[in-house]
Amino acid sequence: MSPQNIRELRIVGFLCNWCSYGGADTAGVGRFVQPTDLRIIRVPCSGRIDPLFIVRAFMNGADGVLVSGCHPRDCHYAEGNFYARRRLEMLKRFLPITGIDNRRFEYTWVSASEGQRWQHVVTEFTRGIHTLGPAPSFNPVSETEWNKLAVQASEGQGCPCHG
Amino acid sequence: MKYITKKNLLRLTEELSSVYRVLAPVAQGGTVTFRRFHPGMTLDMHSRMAAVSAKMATLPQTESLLLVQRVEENKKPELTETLPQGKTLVMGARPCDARGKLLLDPVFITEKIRDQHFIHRRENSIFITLACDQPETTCFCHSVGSGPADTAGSDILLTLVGEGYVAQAISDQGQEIVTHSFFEDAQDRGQQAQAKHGHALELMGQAHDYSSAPAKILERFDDMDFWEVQSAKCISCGACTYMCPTCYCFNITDNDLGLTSQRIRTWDNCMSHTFTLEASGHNPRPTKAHRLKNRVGHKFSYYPDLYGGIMACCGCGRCIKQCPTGVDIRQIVNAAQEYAQ
Amino acid sequence: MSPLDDLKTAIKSRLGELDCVIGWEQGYDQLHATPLFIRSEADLDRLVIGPLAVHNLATYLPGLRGKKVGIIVKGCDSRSVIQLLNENLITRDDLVVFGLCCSGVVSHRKIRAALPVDPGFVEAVDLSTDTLSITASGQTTILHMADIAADKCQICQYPNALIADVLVGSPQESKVLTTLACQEEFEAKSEAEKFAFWQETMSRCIRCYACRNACPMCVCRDFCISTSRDPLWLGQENTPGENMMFQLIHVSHLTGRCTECGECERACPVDIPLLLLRRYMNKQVQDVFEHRAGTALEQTPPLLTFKVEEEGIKERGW
Amino acid sequence: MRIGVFICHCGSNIAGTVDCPKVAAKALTYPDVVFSTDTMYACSEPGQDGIIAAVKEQQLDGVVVASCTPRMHEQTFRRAVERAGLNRYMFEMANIREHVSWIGKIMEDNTIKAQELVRMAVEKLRRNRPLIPKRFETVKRVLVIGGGVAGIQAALDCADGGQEVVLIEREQSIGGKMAKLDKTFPTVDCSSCVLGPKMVDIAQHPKITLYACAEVESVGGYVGNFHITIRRKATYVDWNVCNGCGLCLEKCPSHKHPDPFNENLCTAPSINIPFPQAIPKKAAINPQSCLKLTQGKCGICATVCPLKCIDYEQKDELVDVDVGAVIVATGYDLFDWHKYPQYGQGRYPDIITSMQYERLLSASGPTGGQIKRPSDGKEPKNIVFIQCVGSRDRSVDRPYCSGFCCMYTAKQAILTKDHLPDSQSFVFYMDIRSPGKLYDEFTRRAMEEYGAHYVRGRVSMIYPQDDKLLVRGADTLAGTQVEVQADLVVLAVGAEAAAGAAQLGEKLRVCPDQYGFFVESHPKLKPVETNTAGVYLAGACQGPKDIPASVSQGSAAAAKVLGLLSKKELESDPAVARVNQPRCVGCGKCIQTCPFGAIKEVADRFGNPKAEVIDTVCQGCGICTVTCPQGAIQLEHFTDNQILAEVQALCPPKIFANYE
Amino acid sequence: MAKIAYYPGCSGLGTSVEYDSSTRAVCRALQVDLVDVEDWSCCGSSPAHTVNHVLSAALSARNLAQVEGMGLDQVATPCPSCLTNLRTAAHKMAHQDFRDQVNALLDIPCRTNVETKSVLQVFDEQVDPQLILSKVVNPLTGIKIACYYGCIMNRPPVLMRFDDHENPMAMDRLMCALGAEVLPFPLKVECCGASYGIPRGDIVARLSGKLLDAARRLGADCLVTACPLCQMNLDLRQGQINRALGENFQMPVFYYTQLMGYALGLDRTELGLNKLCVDPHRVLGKIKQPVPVK
Repeated sequence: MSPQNIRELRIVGFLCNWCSYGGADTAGVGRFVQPTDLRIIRVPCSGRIDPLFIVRAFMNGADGVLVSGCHPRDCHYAEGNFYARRRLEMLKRFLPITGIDNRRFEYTWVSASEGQRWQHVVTEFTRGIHTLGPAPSFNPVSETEWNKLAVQASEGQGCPCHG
Repeated sequence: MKYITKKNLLRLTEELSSVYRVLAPVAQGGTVTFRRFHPGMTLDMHSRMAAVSAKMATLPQTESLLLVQRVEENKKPELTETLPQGKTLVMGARPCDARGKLLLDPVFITEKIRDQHFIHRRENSIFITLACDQPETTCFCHSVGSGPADTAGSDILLTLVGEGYVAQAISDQGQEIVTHSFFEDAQDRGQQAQAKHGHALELMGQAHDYSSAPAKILERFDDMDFWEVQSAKCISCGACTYMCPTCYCFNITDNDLGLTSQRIRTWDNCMSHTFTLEASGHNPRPTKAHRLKNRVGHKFSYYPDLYGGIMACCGCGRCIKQCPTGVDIRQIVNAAQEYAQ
Repeated sequence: MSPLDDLKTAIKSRLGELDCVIGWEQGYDQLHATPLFIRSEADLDRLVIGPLAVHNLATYLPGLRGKKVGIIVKGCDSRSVIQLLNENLITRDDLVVFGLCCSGVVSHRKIRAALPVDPGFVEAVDLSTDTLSITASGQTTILHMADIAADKCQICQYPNALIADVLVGSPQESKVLTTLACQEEFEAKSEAEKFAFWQETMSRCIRCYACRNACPMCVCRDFCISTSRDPLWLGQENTPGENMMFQLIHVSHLTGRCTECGECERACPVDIPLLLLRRYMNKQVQDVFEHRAGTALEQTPPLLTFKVEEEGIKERGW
Repeated sequence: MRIGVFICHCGSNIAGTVDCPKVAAKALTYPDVVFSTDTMYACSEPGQDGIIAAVKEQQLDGVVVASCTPRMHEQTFRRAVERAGLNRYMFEMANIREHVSWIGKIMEDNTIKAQELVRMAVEKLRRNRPLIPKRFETVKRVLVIGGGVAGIQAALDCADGGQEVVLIEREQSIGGKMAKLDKTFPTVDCSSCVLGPKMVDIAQHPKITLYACAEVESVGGYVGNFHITIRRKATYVDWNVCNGCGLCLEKCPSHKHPDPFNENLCTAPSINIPFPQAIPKKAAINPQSCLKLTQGKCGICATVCPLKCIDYEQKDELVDVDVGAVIVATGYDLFDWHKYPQYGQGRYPDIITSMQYERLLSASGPTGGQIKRPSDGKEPKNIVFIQCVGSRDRSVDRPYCSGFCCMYTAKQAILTKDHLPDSQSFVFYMDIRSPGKLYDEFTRRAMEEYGAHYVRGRVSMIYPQDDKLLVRGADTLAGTQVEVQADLVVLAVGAEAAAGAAQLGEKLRVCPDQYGFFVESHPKLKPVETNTAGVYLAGACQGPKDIPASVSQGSAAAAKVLGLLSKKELESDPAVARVNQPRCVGCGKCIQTCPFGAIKEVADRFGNPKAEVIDTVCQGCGICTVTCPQGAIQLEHFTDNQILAEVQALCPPKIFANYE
Repeated sequence: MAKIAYYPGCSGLGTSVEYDSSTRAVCRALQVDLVDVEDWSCCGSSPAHTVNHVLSAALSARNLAQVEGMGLDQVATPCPSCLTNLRTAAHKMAHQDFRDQVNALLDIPCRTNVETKSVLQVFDEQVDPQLILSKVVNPLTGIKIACYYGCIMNRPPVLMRFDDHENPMAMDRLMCALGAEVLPFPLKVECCGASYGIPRGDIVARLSGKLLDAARRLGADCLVTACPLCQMNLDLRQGQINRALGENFQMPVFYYTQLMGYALGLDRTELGLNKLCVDPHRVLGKIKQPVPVK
């Protein structure tokens, strides 16, 4: 199947300026063809990435979020990716309780020279998101959905402990 | 006087929901709130007083005022006013909910200002109210000019008698509804209803006299020590204001979303620091003491001063019952009233 | 002497040096307690402790910074005090901690659920060691404490105050049970079910922020990012999505800091089971960092530090 | 706000797979965009002029250029908008080349993607605000780390340019690897005659302070204001007094310790001056072998020293210096050939490294310039040189070419013939790499005039036979196996990152590459800069280099430093964190996590604790912004609102006409 | 020590019967408990894998399965060829696909949890050196030895994972312990010509001749080997080599187990010294008789 026939999904990338953004540039310079779904937001450091940016993307309907920073020990700011690793790992582990499939979120490390690795990461991640399909919307998208939600809510079981 | 069985009331509500946007007390996850009713839902009129009042019938928590959209062909943004549509019917309101609704009128409908969104909702809403047969320890409606069977603001007053309700039509619109075939003649159940109203009032005990409150609270206006003591256990959340049938403060926000933008109106909360936060960064009510003073003062002093002595409180007691730390507005007003120099 | 008398004696001896001591008194009816700010010996007479004294008073401490304050804490509350100290949000020198050995508090939500009709008109309440009897609307119901104990008490690992200048009562044993069946049941649901659950549940949230303001660790208070325009994290519109977003902000900011006192859930006027989220996050924090907030002084919250090699984190290769 | 959008074709680089006019047209529908156009080369002079003209004609207050990566031309366009009278931060770039046109093949998809990236840039720009850099003074002093030829050149150039220089060297003398060499290629001139005067210049230059036996202990501060602590290792000799007379060397009874300067071919006394031309020419005691320091007896040197400068109690000393810039010239190490089992792993004494051979050739070496093989001191007749020992070999994790081995092997073959006219050299090589002025001619001379026998192939094993070494290898040109009976085998060992480079890199925040060499800022356009402002690279620490390349880079780094310090004041990047003080609750979490110590606690006018950013120290990473729960500390140019606007541009929230 | 399965290999029953018998004798003396693999068959030896990898592996795998059936997890073989085949089979069968193909050919599937070792490796790793020293009754004092391991005993290293593949030392250490003077033989792992003995005698003459020459130049009295094929090329063909190269080598070529047995004072008939083509007695005569302890 040619890519045109697959509807693009919404994948947001957060990349640190020094390593991974450069890695994505290197992939471009090397003409390493990648799926077109991903849109990259450039931040100075993976330590700048608030896990809530990712949450916000999901709540607004992103189908996948990919974060990439410098390899541990290689952070331009010495420690940013160490903090990022903890924050992002906690987010990754937390997502399932909210009902968001945590395979929709990945974080990894790509250096500025790893163009091919970037191609591989993007390709694999995009393929994974397409396997999962579009993410469900938290807010109902139509009047009918609103109504359905209201009825379900009135029947909702609440906390399993308390009725 | 008419009578309708519980079963028929549900059927009636279902029928009405095709004509009206029906709001009714619905149970979910251990609580009861007013929600949009759809056929298939069950009513929960009695297990408890709904945690959230029926205020949203005339003042929804969020409403769209304007939409601004950009389209490709035309560079200029298009602006649309989004006025509310349709009619609303509140099923199973309590008398305090209905009375609370009336207290918003002088604010939104004045000679100078006529709030179109509010007026549309106000004119297109019907309240079918359930008289209370049992007060709660937090109830004090009889002290603010109302009572467990107050008909003010209602179109129909229901009173639980046996496995159904005695229905008293209050307004013309109410009268029209009770002509529906689900209603039968109340016969002697009318008297039973009257007796219930009396009994409920009796249980509430002696009403408190708030007539001195406006002046006494104003006396304490500059006494921040007094307010700091009174507000010590307040945690500045918005539970009281959002539950309250008479709190009407709102916020207007422009959501700049680039291609489409929206102006919305949402409930505001005078307990919040941002309530009177000014653009300069200055805040005339920087502490929770200032803010609680404003809330109590507004309800029991400033509002009655403006609008003929009526308290901006319907005595439903939700603010007491739902307060996470049990702040009791009655105690605060009492303290001001009884303050010894 | 009863623990209450011990406590009163202890407070009396320290009251002079303090601006106030925070405790509890009876609230609007016999079933409800409410926080009490003791400023004089006369106030002290109204002090109550016991299973109805549910509030975590540590919530007030950051707001009283700069004052000399005494506080009465249960075991769970003491964790919040420790965490606040660890985060430099309160000063130990300005604080006198009266610690309790706690045998558990009630859940008003469970009491309500256990009764056929909401106990709105409470006439009398009688407490014994194992039971609570409520007379409401002329009817008396006897409830067993075990059935109406708050969730946190059923799995309590820290019944005795972990930090105290004065400790009253006889030390209690921690509970054998460490996980709640309801939590496990919820976690076992499919992602689609959990997603739908939160959609439904968040549709009744009115975003009053009682959960936030009751939380002892929510120290931003007046400057919460949920109500600011710079930064603008949250829309003011009341939609399930924005309501959920707020909860996720809350949980995110509590990562490694939440002491699981349960005030958020208790404060919620529309009974949203917020602890499902927080307990889960706490479990992740414990699994990865072996960290439980507020259980020891001098702990660093795990997100404020790092290790070059993280034993707890298995990175996924590509 | 009035925003102008410029979509660059980049010739056909972008326009080949992106419909640029369509992207430009779409941009006109975006909020605040009043002007949009496509342009052939935005970065060219007419391209930049077009932007400037549009800013003026359309009264733009912000510009978006969609072209290549901002890592390439962000600075270019920032300067352009500045020329047009805008603040340089009122500019955003959308990367539609590396991230779009070059990686996607389908025009339709690429065009949509480019449109969205432009939209993101517009939304970000709408939330930008002009940022004004702070100005600060610089310390007019340079630290040069490493006293090899690159460091020497950099130090001299900086000092001649009028700056004070602190040069530190880990070893006892400066000179580095070059000081050990006999001759240099392709001129075959004497290495120490070339280098010696430069070393003397270092010692005599009034603006240069030299610390030998010294290492960097810690680094603080930032460009223009680094605070360096130097550890001066104990030499047990008071260098302020020692005049290098050498009497102690002669009398030292403990001289069994291998001499590192002579590549362990001979031994050295425990108190030593490594070579006659050493700078500084001062004696130092080797604490591992000195009898006095190891066993407490002896003390002869103290007795014989006419100046009484021996001090067995001397301790390491820490010296603090403030400098405005740092040049790293820490050089390289030689590959440890023992990783190759086929070369005997040290069992055969007559297999030596090229550097050892260099010492054998040198008149100041252990043999006085006579080529004598280590095993029996005989003059060798057949000498086998093996190239690429630790170069271009994945199996030992050294896939790179060390670059200079081909040349020095040719030099050594030539010198061998000069020294021993009857000798025969054999060179096993993979390829000859001799690009450089007169380089290829030089290797040809080795073959043609000096009769070195070049065999293209690798050596599979060396084993002794009688008193010779049998070298067996492949001749890939002849397609046969060859065996050579050698008297001496010289391994042309490659270069690898210097020991300790990684630790120094961490202190200076300079990243190592996968082999441990320091990474430059841009492989082509910024070969001496690093990603840490104010830190520059010179010589082989950045990658294997020969002498002229090291000297050039030393001069280049010096030029960069002189340029930097010639400014009266420096501008700090204003994209740093900023505290919104009313929002700050003074919890100090940002202070705790800042890797640079750039945030301090201050009191507001009510005495409440508040955070404050030291602009010039802040590096702009944004760790603090994420740490602060109330969003009180925001990284300028990457604020929460700016990033959220980008997220929302990609994932717009649903809008409802009715929320009930 | 736990029981170890013993795989003698076909040479052990034929051309290198003295290697087999001396190995068994030495093992017995050093308390290495060998149990013969029941119903063992050909390992596939050198040529099978040139035809079919799966069939070749199946030949070895059958033997490994037999060992598994005996409830043992180690099998030792004196022959480096057998060692190579058995280990290669197990190595390749680590891949599920390959294992399935092989097992499809076998009656009893091979689970590949048996480790194959050379007897030399067993001596090196599992026998206490003190035990060997204590058992030496005829120290080999006075003879100079060149240890020759052959080209496949330690190679490829990824497969064998024993000793240094370019400069193995296990046999050197063993001979040293027995009192011999072990010379640094540089051609320890060089090829002897291997199976070219039949088709290309000239190659064997050149390659083995080089080994003999290197040993002689070093001053060795004899060569010690661990491989039946190497031993045959160097010993049986020494006359051919002498003729082809115009040399006059008189270099005895021992199996290392023979010298071990000699030093340990084992029954000479089990050591099969009389099977060697180049007479070893002149060399053995150089061994200094131990001075009786008074």
